[in-house]
Amino acid sequence: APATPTPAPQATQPAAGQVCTVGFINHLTGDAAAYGQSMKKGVELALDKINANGEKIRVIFEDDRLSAADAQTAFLKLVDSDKVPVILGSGSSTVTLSLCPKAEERKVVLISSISTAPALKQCGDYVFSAMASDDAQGPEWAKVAEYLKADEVAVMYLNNDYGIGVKDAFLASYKGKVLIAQPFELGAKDFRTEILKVKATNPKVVFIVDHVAEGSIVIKQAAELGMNVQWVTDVSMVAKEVIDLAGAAAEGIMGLRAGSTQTPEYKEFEAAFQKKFNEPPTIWADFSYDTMMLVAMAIDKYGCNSEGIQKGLMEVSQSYVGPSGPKAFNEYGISQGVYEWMVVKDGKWVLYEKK
Amino acid sequence: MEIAVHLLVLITIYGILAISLNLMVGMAGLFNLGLAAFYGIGAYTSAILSRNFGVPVGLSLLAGVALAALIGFIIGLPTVKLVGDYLAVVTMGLGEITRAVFKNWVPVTRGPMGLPGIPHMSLFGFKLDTAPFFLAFSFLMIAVSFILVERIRLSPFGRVLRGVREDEMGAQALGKNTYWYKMTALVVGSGLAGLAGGLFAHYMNFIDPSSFVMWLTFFIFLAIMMGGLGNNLGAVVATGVLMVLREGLRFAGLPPAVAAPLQQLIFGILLIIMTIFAPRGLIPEQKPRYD
Amino acid sequence: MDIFAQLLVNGLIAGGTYALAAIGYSMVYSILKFINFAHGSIAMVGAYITFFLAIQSLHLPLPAAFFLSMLLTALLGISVERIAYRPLRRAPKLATLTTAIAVSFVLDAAVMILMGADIKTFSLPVMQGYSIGPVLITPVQIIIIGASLLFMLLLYILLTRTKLGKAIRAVADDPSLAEASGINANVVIAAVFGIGSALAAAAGSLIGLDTNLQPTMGFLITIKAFAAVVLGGLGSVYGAIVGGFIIGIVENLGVWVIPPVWKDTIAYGILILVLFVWPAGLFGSVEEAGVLQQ
Amino acid sequence: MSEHTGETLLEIRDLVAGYGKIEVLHGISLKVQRGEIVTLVGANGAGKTTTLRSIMGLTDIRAGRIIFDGTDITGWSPHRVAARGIAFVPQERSIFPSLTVYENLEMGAYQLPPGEFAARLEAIYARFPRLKERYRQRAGTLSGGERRMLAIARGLIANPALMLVDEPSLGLAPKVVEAVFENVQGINREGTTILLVEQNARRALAIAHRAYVMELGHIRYEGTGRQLLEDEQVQRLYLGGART
Amino acid sequence: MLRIENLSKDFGGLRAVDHCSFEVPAGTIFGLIGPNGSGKSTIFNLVTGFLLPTEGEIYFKGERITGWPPYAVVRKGIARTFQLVRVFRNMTVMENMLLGPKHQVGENFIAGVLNLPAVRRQERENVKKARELLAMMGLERFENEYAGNLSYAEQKLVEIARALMTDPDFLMLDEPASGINPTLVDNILQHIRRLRDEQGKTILLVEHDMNVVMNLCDWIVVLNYGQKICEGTPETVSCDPRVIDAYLGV
Ligand SMILES: Nc1ncnc2c1ncn2[C@@H]1O[C@H](COP(=O)(O)OP(=O)(O)OP(=O)(O)O)[C@@H](O)[C@H]1O
Ligand SMILES: Nc1ncnc2c1ncn2[C@@H]1O[C@H](COP(=O)(O)OP(=O)(O)OP(=O)(O)O)[C@@H](O)[C@H]1O
Ligand SMILES: [Mg+2]
Ligand SMILES: [Mg+2]
Repeated sequence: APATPTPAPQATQPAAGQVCTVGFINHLTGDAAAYGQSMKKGVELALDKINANGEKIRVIFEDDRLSAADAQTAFLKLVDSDKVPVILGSGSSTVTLSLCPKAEERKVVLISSISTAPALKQCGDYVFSAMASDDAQGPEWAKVAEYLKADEVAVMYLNNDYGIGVKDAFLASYKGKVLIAQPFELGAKDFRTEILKVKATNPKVVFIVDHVAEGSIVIKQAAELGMNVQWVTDVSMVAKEVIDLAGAAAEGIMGLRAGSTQTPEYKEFEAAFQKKFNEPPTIWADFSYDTMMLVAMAIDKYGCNSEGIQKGLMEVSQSYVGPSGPKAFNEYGISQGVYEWMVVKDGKWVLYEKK
Repeated sequence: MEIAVHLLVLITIYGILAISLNLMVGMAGLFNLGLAAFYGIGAYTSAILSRNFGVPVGLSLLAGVALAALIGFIIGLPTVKLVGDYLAVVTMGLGEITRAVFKNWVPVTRGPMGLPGIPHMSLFGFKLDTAPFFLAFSFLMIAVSFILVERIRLSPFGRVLRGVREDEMGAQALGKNTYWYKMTALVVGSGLAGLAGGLFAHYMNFIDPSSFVMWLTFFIFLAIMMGGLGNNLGAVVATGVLMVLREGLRFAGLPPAVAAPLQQLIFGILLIIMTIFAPRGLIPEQKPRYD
Repeated sequence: MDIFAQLLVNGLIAGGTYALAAIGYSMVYSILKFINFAHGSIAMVGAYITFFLAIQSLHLPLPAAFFLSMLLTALLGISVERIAYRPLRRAPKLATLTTAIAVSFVLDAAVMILMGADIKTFSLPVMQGYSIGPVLITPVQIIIIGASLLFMLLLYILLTRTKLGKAIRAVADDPSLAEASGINANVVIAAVFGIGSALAAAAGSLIGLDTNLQPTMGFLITIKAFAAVVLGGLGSVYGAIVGGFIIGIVENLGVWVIPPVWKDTIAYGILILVLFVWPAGLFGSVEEAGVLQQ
Repeated sequence: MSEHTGETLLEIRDLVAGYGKIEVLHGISLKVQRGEIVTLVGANGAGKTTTLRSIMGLTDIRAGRIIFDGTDITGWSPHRVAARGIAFVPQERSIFPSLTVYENLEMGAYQLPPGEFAARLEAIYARFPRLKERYRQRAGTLSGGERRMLAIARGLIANPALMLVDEPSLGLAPKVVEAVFENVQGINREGTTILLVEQNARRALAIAHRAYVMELGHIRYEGTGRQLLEDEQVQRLYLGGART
Repeated sequence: MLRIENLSKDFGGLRAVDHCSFEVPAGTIFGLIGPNGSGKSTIFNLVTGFLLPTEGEIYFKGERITGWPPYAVVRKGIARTFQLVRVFRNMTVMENMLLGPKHQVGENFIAGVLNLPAVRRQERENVKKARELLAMMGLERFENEYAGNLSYAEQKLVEIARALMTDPDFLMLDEPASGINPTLVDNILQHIRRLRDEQGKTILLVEHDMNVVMNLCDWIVVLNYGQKICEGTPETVSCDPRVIDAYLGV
């Protein structure tokens, strides 16, 4: 579709008294609740803006408990009982994947903020993701490695779809030698042996893909075990939790950030988030904020129905730039990633300045 | 409403699990915390056979049942000698090991990525690709399981199982080979769990290791304890009650800020209250009458 | 060999927290003969209380927060027993198991509502550990090992040297006979829950200090402690301690040779093997093993 | 009636009690005077054990009063009753199986001032030398008869004002039965009042000052031990016909 | 019927049974007596496979059964009771009784689930027999009561009745009379005597009630500290000074 510039949503008039009900499915309890709840905050922040001049959109938040069966229940409840035309889909790629046949069958738009499994490409027209596939991060890592002139590195990865995806993409595009590719488990709290194994190969640079809960522990325990290396993280670890836990040990860690923190959009978002929740933006909140905004714009354009939203999303996204970056959906309904290199300096993630 | 059909399908599937667990725990006293593993074995077997090798779904379902039962048998050989909570922890361990296999045997199970595109259930060439059709089938399956386990309960065989549950040494003193009784219960129970797993796979058309976690085992446990240990009807009814309670709270219109954890909180409190008022379950084990 | 020493110490660190958590578990088991699946959640609440007192609101010195949290968590444990378990004292044991699972739902959800689902950290300064011989260890980790040993010693004295200790064993054996001998079983049971919960709070807080806090962290503690208790022999408090350390060490050594994705598998594998040789755990008695079968 | 016309130590008035919904005692009344041995006999399932358990507070009481030494103890929890000076030797589950013999005795002396235990222990060992031999053995592995000895010793060591003894001679060898009945009389002479349930009714009635006969949750007869022993009806129904 | 050769059992340092040998001839009522803790119940447990002997052999119906698991021993035609009652507490009295008979068709999984006519027929017969035995014990009114809700002696009677249900060739009773009302004891004794006289069954009895032992037994073995100190007819045994000294008292 040709890129037609879309006005910012706050500039449009609310449709005459119509409130559009939108669904949201994410892990709001259980092991991964931290991420789901955080994404919920991003949506809430977006809603404040969208509904500033009278309520236009109402969101119903449902819990998938990180389970395909429960996600299905939530999906059917939203579709049958609340009659939503669009669902802000789950953070988990597997849950999104499990919902995608149903979404296609019922013609309900499913838009995930951060599902990155390459398999999402096969889902169909109604399924979107606002984050680039895992295969995009790997080559970016390879660029970092090249820049650091690291001809041998170690890789640590989380043993789930995401971690494996990023690791494989990296291995495919990296030219140097991989000393060890060490997996570890989601939900564990003791990674000392894994770290010792990596340490034993004497790497100078370690690439790590992980969720913050586990990843921050890895960095801390590694420091305690005397491992002085240049860490390079994936996008999900560029979060304040890593610095909170690893403290001084976090100093100098590099990481990829999806989108950009330097843009005016992000700065505005950051301030608004701080004001509303009294804390700096939590992880993925910028992505869920953007998905909500995109959906709102699509509704504005073609009304509160799924075909319209589907069409609208493709169109409005082309020119949209939000705090998490530009979101143009490609033919698979997946945004392309831009990455920013970040580094921890004086206890903060800041833009890495290439020499 | 499709959600009602969906919940009913899940209730029939979990109901079969409850019946299976009731046979093992409620009737035979085999404290099996590895239920989710057998469920998963049934699901993965049937999914892989039908999806990757084009085996007709009815056959693959049977294969899942058979493999779950077989693994129940192998695992049972050394473990049914253990008693009470020791058996619990061993089966729990085996459950976790099985899940680790689902998760890490990537070439076969696709590991954490899960298996999408599992074929729909079909019977004699007739495809059960809508939820109501599937419900009819899964209802038939739960009916069959229910009748089977009820028959066991009412038979002299079931009586021996209860004796083993009450006092294994005592049953031995009456000349009962308690080992084989427990073994049979374990094998039949595992097979039923495998059946439930197969149904789940062909209903969801997608499975991944997160569907076979220990929480599911706990949930089914809650159901059979709430239903009245040893009572099959109670187990199924309680599964329904718990599912409706748990999912029904979605409709309660709780404040969105805390809705999801609040649902969990309320669910927990209701469970405590129900247990305190009916500690032997909604429908306690019935005394068999002899006339 | 250096690596081996380090792995062993790492195992001790993990094992210390498992063991602390397992003690309370085992005490409750020995007295009420049911698996308190809420124990890990109680440990989690203890960790959050410490966090709340030391970091989030009152900014108490960490040791003060730690001990205050043990006290408050003890009260929580006692209340849980009073509300959710005592009414079921005469009911089948599996009914109590139901409420225990329900209590863990409630505690997890309550903490999530009150404190949020996000990850909390104590943000203690991180430093490279001291070298002791070939081994690196941090002060917090020394405290973890030290505290677990200290609490175990105190517990040993309590159980063997005090009247309460003997009363605990009597109630564990036969509550109504203990009552008829003049022992107030309710007080004894409350004391057990108090002590067990305080130790759980200590374990939870130490894990929290070493890593981070999440409302769902209790489940892992429950599972590890359960395995430790069974490995040691149900109802044997000392067995639980040994079991905790064994699991910690075996996990850490095992991952050296086997991919860590099989980490839990190793722990369970060992557990299963041990049970085949000693069907009632290392220090348990076969006669008592069957009690949970209603 | 009895030579102990002194004060009433224990009085049960119209007691209705049972287990949960099941009512076992349908309104029984009895009295024990200070210094007496009172025996309760009756067929199996008559409610003898339930009566003793009710006094200890181990059943569900629906109606009636239990007065001990001037205090109404109805509905008290068992540990308070024990602290008030009543010891109970149950019929089943009368020992702590995983504790050693010595520890069992310690538990019996839970209410005793710490200093007195050692002296009482010596007295107990003198009465039951077998227990001294076995003092470190886990009580659960004792033979049936050894368990009974331990149970009686456990009750005795507390030096109670009133001892409730449920079938002391159960499973004991003839020689030991002799000794137990002598012991009961000895304890009684030293000032402990005793309420005794015994299936070996001839022996029990012979040493009892007074006795009650129970049947299906009611008291049927009451009298001195001798009176009941000679009563034909009682003989036929409860003493087992013509056997010696 | 049963032959014990040089049987010993150690518990830690304690020798509960000490090189004991005796033989129970078929068709007799055989008494085993001795002071408390002399090893009588231990011999019961050794014979039925609940304990493994430290030393010695056990033969039943001419076959060596040392080391067999309990169910296998019992299946050869033994029924036993326990000194500390052992009923299935959460099962009804009738269910307890019906667990008695061995080799029930319906205890086979397939036959049980199919509820074959043979199964139903056998059940009917067993129920009838159970009712008769319960009537003899005065337990009719408890047929549908949970066994755990019975008084001590009532449970004991259920256990004895259940042992009789099994129609064993060899019946082992551990203190059947203790705690039982004397009137009822008479009934039970008569029944046992009939079993021997009319059906030629063999009975091994442990009992402390001398009335019972002297009236009933054909032959008696006396144990002390795990050793056989004498054996003989009731008359000879009861006059033996060693027995009087160790067991009977004056
Ligand atoms: N826990 C219980 N629950 C329900 N009913 C019970 C329970 N215990 C005993 N009963 C019933 O109460 C009646 C009286 O029991 P109790 O134990 O008092 O009898 P008893 O006179 O001591 O008999 P025994 O000589 O057998 O010891 C019995 O018929 C029994 O069925
Ligand atoms: N498992 C065990 N561990 C240790 N000692 C045991 C064990 N079982 C029995 N004993 C001891 O062995 C001895 C013999 O016990 P047994 O039960 O055979 O005696 P009994 O002759 O049946 O006595 P009673 O007439 O008192 O029932 C007793 O002294 C007992 O303490
Ligand atoms: Mg009684
Ligand atoms: Mg004996």
